[in-house]
Amino acid sequence: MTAPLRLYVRRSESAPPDSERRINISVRVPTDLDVVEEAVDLVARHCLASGVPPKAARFVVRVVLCEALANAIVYGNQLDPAKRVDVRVEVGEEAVELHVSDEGAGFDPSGIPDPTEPDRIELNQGRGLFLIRQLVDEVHFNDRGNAICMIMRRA
Amino acid sequence: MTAPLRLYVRRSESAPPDSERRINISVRVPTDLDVVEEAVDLVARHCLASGVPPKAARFVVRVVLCEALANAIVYGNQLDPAKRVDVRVEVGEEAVELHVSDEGAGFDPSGIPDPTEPDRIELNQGRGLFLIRQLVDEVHFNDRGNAICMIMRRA
Amino acid sequence: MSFTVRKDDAKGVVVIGVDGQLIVGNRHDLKKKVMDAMEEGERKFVIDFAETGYIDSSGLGVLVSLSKKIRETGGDLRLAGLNDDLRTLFELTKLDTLFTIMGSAEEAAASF
Amino acid sequence: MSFTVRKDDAKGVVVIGVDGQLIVGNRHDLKKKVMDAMEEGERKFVIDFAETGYIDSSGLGVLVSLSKKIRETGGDLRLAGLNDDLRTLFELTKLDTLFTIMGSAEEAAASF
Ligand SMILES: Nc1ncnc2c1ncn2[C@@H]1O[C@H](COP(=O)(O)OP(=O)(O)O)[C@@H](O)[C@H]1O
Ligand SMILES: Nc1ncnc2c1ncn2[C@@H]1O[C@H](COP(=O)(O)OP(=O)(O)O)[C@@H](O)[C@H]1O
Repeated sequence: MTAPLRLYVRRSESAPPDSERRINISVRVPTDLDVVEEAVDLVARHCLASGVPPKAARFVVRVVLCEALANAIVYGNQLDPAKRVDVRVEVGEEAVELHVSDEGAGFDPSGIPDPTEPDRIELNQGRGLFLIRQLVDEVHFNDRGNAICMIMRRA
Repeated sequence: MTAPLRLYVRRSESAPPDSERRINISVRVPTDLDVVEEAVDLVARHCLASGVPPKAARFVVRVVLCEALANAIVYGNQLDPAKRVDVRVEVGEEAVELHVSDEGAGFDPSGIPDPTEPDRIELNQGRGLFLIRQLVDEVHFNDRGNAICMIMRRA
Repeated sequence: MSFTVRKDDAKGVVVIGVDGQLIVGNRHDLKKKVMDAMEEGERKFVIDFAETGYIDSSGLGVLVSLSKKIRETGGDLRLAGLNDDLRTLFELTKLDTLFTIMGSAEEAAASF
Repeated sequence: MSFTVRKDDAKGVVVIGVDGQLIVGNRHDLKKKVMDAMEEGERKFVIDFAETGYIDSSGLGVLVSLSKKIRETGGDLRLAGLNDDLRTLFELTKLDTLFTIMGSAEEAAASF
């Protein structure tokens, strides 16, 4: 046979408007601290599958989801196994939104003190929401305070 | 240093009931045949991320989604770019459900003839729904006929 | 997705490799490639699926249509390189009775 | 997730490697491991994060708590093997000012 003659035929470039490329992933997580790691890994894999940059999916997504899930399970659902935590991820062209909501009474996030203050730095807790706020671009809560939305914008 | 002494600490086995492990993925796809391949790959990656066996995610999921998307785009939305196709995947412990719905008028799936009959075997078309029915375990339509649900049970 | 076209000069067989998927979005490209070759007088075709991921029903349809057109001009189309999954598609649709399915593209080309 | 515990007999340093995550679901296991070693008289500890994926705030909290307990008994805790991502967590929370952070576990053990 003679040398292969390569002809490439490409998809036409009629790409749809960016706003169309939305992917929505939702996972219902039991109120159990032992499943946090598995749930975090599952969502991180889906973020990777949706094209979230690997570095963000491997680290930031995992840390902030772990924090939000732990809070939802411990403070929100107060370890009540009859309650559930809902995780929803919206992957758009411009941002990834991570939503975590619990069935608890909610709280007032504005009253959380800064854990880096000298009189708090040696405490064993109180760094969860602070880390979330440092690691993602935007954090929102619903009015009741039982649902957090963490937004990571694409660079 | 002396030889490392390995101690493994495992997560406790308080696994949640199977029914809790539901994952829901939804993707909104433009009415454009040129994005079918990309949309199929995206959903297949999410199926893999949810633990769908690689063989099924790589082949069966891709073929049947490609068929259902093409039908939704061509016959359902009639290539109208103002319309959308919604793909939703529900991954449970026992089955994976693939839902594809369009904004068309629907059709009566009971009237589709068998493409393997001798007088139809040489036709250029009419094998899409047949292949879907052969490759997955259950196929359902909504009453209107603009939404198909394809169910693959775990072996 | 892309196609690789190579010509076996001795036997006069055109071997077209499908790299990627043969589906609704690109089947016309394959059709055009074969039709162009037929216009140039080619009659013996092998389509090689060794590098193919999956085929949908419209891809199968284009193969049926090409096979008919090639036979009408006195030529022949043979399929090669199908893995188990792809072969299943032909078996389920009974198209394995319509096509000559060979092992590798080399075997298929040599069989003419 | 698992822990690797090794003892440098010459220097009397206990090196605990965290393989996987140090998070809300397993931080008590690390705490117990260190407390047990303290009961057995150990005073010099290195926690090695070279094989760690991520740490959450409750993992950081357990490190703060252990560090205090170890210092109370006249011992010392040093951290090693942090990659850039993990190091960022300590910097953001200013815990890098509280801990002695070394390069590799070997360096940390030798520094006692
Ligand atoms: N989902 C939630 N429901 C109710 N209260 C919450 C929730 N999330 C956080 N909180 C409150 O906010 C406080 C601070 O949380 P965080 O910054 O994560 O630190 P930590 O969990 O270590 O206390 C918690 O102690 C709790 O009172
Ligand atoms: N989503 C849909 N909306 C309307 N009609 C549909 C839809 N899907 C399938 N059909 C109808 O069913 C027929 C058979 O479809 P199919 O088996 O996929 O074969 P083909 O697409 O090759 O015709 C189509 O020709 C069309 O009339």
